[in-house]
Amino acid sequence: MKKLINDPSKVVDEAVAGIAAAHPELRVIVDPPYVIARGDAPVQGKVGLVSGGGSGHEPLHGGFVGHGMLDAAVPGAVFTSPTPDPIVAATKAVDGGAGVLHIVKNYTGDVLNFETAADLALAEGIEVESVIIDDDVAVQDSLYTAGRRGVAGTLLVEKIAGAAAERGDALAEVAEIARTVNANVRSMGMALAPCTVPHAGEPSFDLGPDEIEIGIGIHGEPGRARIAMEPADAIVDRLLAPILDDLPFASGDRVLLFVNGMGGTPLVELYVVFRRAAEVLASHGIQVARTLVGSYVTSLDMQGCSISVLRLDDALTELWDAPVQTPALRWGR
Amino acid sequence: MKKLINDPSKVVDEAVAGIAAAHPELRVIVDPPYVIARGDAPVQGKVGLVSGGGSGHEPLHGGFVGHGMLDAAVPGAVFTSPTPDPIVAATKAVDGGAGVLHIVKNYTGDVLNFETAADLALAEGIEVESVIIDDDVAVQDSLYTAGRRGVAGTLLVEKIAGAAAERGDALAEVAEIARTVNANVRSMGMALAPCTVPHAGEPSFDLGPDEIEIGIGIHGEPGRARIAMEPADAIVDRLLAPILDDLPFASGDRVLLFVNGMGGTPLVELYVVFRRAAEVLASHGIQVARTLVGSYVTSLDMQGCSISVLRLDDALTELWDAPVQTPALRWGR
Amino acid sequence: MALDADWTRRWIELVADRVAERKAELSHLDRDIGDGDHGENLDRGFTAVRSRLADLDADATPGAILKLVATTLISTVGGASGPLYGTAFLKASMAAGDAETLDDRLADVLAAARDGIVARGKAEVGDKTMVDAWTPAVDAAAAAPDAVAALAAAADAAEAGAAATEPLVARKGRASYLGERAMGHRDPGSESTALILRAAAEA
Amino acid sequence: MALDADWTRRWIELVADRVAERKAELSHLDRDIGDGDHGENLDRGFTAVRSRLADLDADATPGAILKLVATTLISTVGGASGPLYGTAFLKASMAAGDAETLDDRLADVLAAARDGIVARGKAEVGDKTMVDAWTPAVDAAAAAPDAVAALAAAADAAEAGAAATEPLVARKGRASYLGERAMGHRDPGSESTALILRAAAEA
Ligand SMILES: Nc1ncnc2c1ncn2[C@@H]1O[C@H](COP(=O)(O)OP(=O)(O)O)[C@@H](O)[C@H]1O
Ligand SMILES: Nc1ncnc2c1ncn2[C@@H]1O[C@H](COP(=O)(O)OP(=O)(O)O)[C@@H](O)[C@H]1O
Ligand SMILES: [Mg+2]
Ligand SMILES: [Mg+2]
Ligand SMILES: [Mg+2]
Ligand SMILES: [Mg+2]
Repeated sequence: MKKLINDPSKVVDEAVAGIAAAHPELRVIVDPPYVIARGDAPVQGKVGLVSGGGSGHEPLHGGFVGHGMLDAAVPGAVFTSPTPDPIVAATKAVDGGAGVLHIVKNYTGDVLNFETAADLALAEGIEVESVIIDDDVAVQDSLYTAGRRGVAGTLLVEKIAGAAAERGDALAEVAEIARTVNANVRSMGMALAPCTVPHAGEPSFDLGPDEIEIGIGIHGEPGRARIAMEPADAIVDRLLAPILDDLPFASGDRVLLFVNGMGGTPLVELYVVFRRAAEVLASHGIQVARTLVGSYVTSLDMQGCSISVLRLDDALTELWDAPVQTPALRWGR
Repeated sequence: MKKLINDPSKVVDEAVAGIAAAHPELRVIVDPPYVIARGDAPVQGKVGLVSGGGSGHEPLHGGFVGHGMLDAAVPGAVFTSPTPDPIVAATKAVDGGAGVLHIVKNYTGDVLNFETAADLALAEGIEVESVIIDDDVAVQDSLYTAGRRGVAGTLLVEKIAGAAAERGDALAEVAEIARTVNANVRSMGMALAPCTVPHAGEPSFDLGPDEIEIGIGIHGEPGRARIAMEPADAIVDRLLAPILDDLPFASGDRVLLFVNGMGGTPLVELYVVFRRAAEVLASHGIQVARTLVGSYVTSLDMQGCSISVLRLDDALTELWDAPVQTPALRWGR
Repeated sequence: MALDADWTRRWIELVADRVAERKAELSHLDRDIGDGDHGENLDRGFTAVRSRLADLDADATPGAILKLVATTLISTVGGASGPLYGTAFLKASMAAGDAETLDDRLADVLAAARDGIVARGKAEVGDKTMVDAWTPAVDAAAAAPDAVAALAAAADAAEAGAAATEPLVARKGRASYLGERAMGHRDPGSESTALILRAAAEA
Repeated sequence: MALDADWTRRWIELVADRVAERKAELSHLDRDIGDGDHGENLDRGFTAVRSRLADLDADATPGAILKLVATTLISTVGGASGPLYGTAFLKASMAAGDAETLDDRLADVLAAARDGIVARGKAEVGDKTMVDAWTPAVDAAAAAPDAVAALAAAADAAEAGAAATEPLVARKGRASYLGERAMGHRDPGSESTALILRAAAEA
């Protein structure tokens, strides 16, 4: 295992310290357990947005803290949901009197820890709503599983709900918008090579030199099928088919197309993927109205990508376009 | 070699098509040879900025085309300087009557091809100035070499000179500012693992499982020394020492600290690196006034990082802070 | 042997020792069908438990000790197992009340722990989770003639329950994402449950 | 044998064939001390040359053919070798003028090519570049009794010159970044120069 780290058990501590040093506009609690908050939190009268989860997905969530997006992010240990304490601390820190929305990726650990935190925050008089994100179509039959996972679509929920909160929507409205985004986004990912969790020191699964893994999550979990290596176009087709079938997306839809890198894949490859994905959507009569390409919801050094498609309407488009000012996503100010 | 590509010889073509699809605000010539230009080029009365070089460094340079930065980028084949024709085409496309600045990384091929292009553009009546970027301290003795290489500092030159052009500075002034940035920035990089050029199909150099390469360039060239794997902090110290010695940077200096990923390294590791780099600068009495962390000047899928330090004054700081609106760097609008 | 406060401390310390020893093995099970952190997670939690136990009043009851374990796990483990084991120890501490020993209520304490896990995680036996170790253990303890026998029977049943998760397809937790690919692998949480209950029998 | 237009075409087509055959080898040399693309670069260029040659007027002079090679290489190769070989062929075409054959001026044509490379790249013999193959070739051609002998002598000298780059430290091009680590490796551009001149001798 070759990584730019020191002690494998200190990766999160040192990365959080690096985030604090690189982004002085944020207010980072650099002693564990960590909270990364907006410098101006709490914003009086505004609904606060808190998300969090295991570390290793950077820039998610800390890189999305700022004007127009999250008010605070709570990074847990690598791939391990944070405990309730820092979630409660973050909730209190961002409560400006209008209540707080928890954006939770659908993993048993995240759901349980945020649940406890919401109970504790409520006990302290803070109104909390929770939205569970489950955009990953790789997990097929949700009746017999822990349900679909929350993956790259989370970013889209955070951006759009964040814009709604920034314009002054009430807690119930912001939660409703977040749920609308979740209901309209579908994602699927794949890996060319697994990631290596620092303290594990070995790859999270084994892949042969000519094998790829389809339907991976963002925690180094193996995916839904292991197949022989294919050209990028075939991979894109394989990822898009279940995405388009599932919602289903239809001819005439306007969508946001998001091609996401898993952490170890360079941008040039993501553009190759984007090209094909846009082509396939066009061939279905689906109009790509907004785009995002980059490594935003990662899985340490995993090589691979995910594709997310969000069906837009005018209201969602306007919120997507609204100003955002965070370390990893920024426009309009 | 596992990559998200189709035909190895079509990577640049397909990536450029992907850039065009993902960034409709740019005007991309999607038939070879490629030019990626601002949608509103030429901006009348504004100095045009053109850069370019081999592909494989994405988002450099195409990702830095837009308001406040480049007017056009010319992507060559992977790691191969573009030929003069598209450089001339780009120069013509962005000339708004105030002349055009060529920003050229110091590699023999880039320098020669841009030289020819400048001659041809001049012959067509366009005033051209060229600035050669050579910020890489890994190449020690410039008298007996092709001179220092242009690496990640190029981004800083493009941003700051771009802001000067946007505020209306004349060609000579923009060129002077670009040279000032180049004179005040120093960079050095390292690799944990080499990159694989698609059409080569094998790594650009061989590294043992416990070896790292110090002083690499951005073209998969081997570096200045091969050493045993070290913790991130020791690597940072090793990269920063020659950077600080060279200018030299001194106590009291205000600087921009830029930690750059080589393409295959996740952000979480870059933050670990940033933390240490900021710590070392502080211990030298150097004030980190501006920061940048991310994979901006890459070398395909190479794993590793580079560190750049730019000495700031008020004028450069103001230009750095000025609005920029490009696919990869965006703030203030 | 009385299942008093001393025993409770010995039990928890033995769990901490064994989790530290078997950390890599537990994470390895989790790597096969989860995300590879189960051993790390529990070790982080029980290391914290061990250090806080030292600060606890010397006259703390078994219930107070179990409550400390619960709150420490909840605030240090994270992941799925943190809230689940945290709830288990919390409900166990409530069932323990302020009794000096657990001898007369061991089966109830174990049942409360299991019920807490089920209430939070909604898993049934056969879903390939820690419940597959807890439920047979609770049943075996309830059928045993006394507390000491109950501990041994619970440990045996938990181990058998853990082994029995191997052929299953998972319906809860991360392993559920794998469908049939989870078959042939033991659930890590059921294995750590067996570890905890075996430590109870040996404390 | 006359070094007429037919010969010039045969020469350039033979270069195109050999570059295609030896593409991987040239890139491999470049991988050791450069960036691994020299074979690709030249192959891209000479593939374009081959297709444009077909469109050239049947009565084109050697000079016109060389000029087509020059402009094609300049506009398709990129990198360092594109402008350098492009300039070499451009200067060679100028030295060829509109003569029907190069028999009476071969040494001048080769010298013009070499001078063009030196003017653009500023390398001296011993800097471990293509100049280390060109300069001995030019000298050998100048000393030869006739054009056919000059071609053979130039090819031999270029090959020897290429081989002689192996022990050197580079002072130009990418290999110069490596310092002493470039020692023991042959300069790829000197090898492609030897290829080009050997093809001239065999065309
Ligand atoms: N819904 C559930 N009910 C009961 N136990 C569960 C449930 N989900 C997961 N588990 C248990 O948690 C274990 C995984 O714990 P751990 O690896 O620490 O957390 P995470 O899955 O968040 O990484 C599984 O092996 C399983 O026994
Ligand atoms: N300044 C120079 N003068 C003469 N030849 C040079 C010079 N710089 C580089 N070369 C030649 O160019 C060759 C490399 O060409 P190529 O690999 O195609 O370009 P690049 O270095 O841009 O990748 C070197 O092997 C060397 O012979
Ligand atoms: Mg986990
Ligand atoms: Mg090259
Ligand atoms: Mg786990
Ligand atoms: Mg080369």
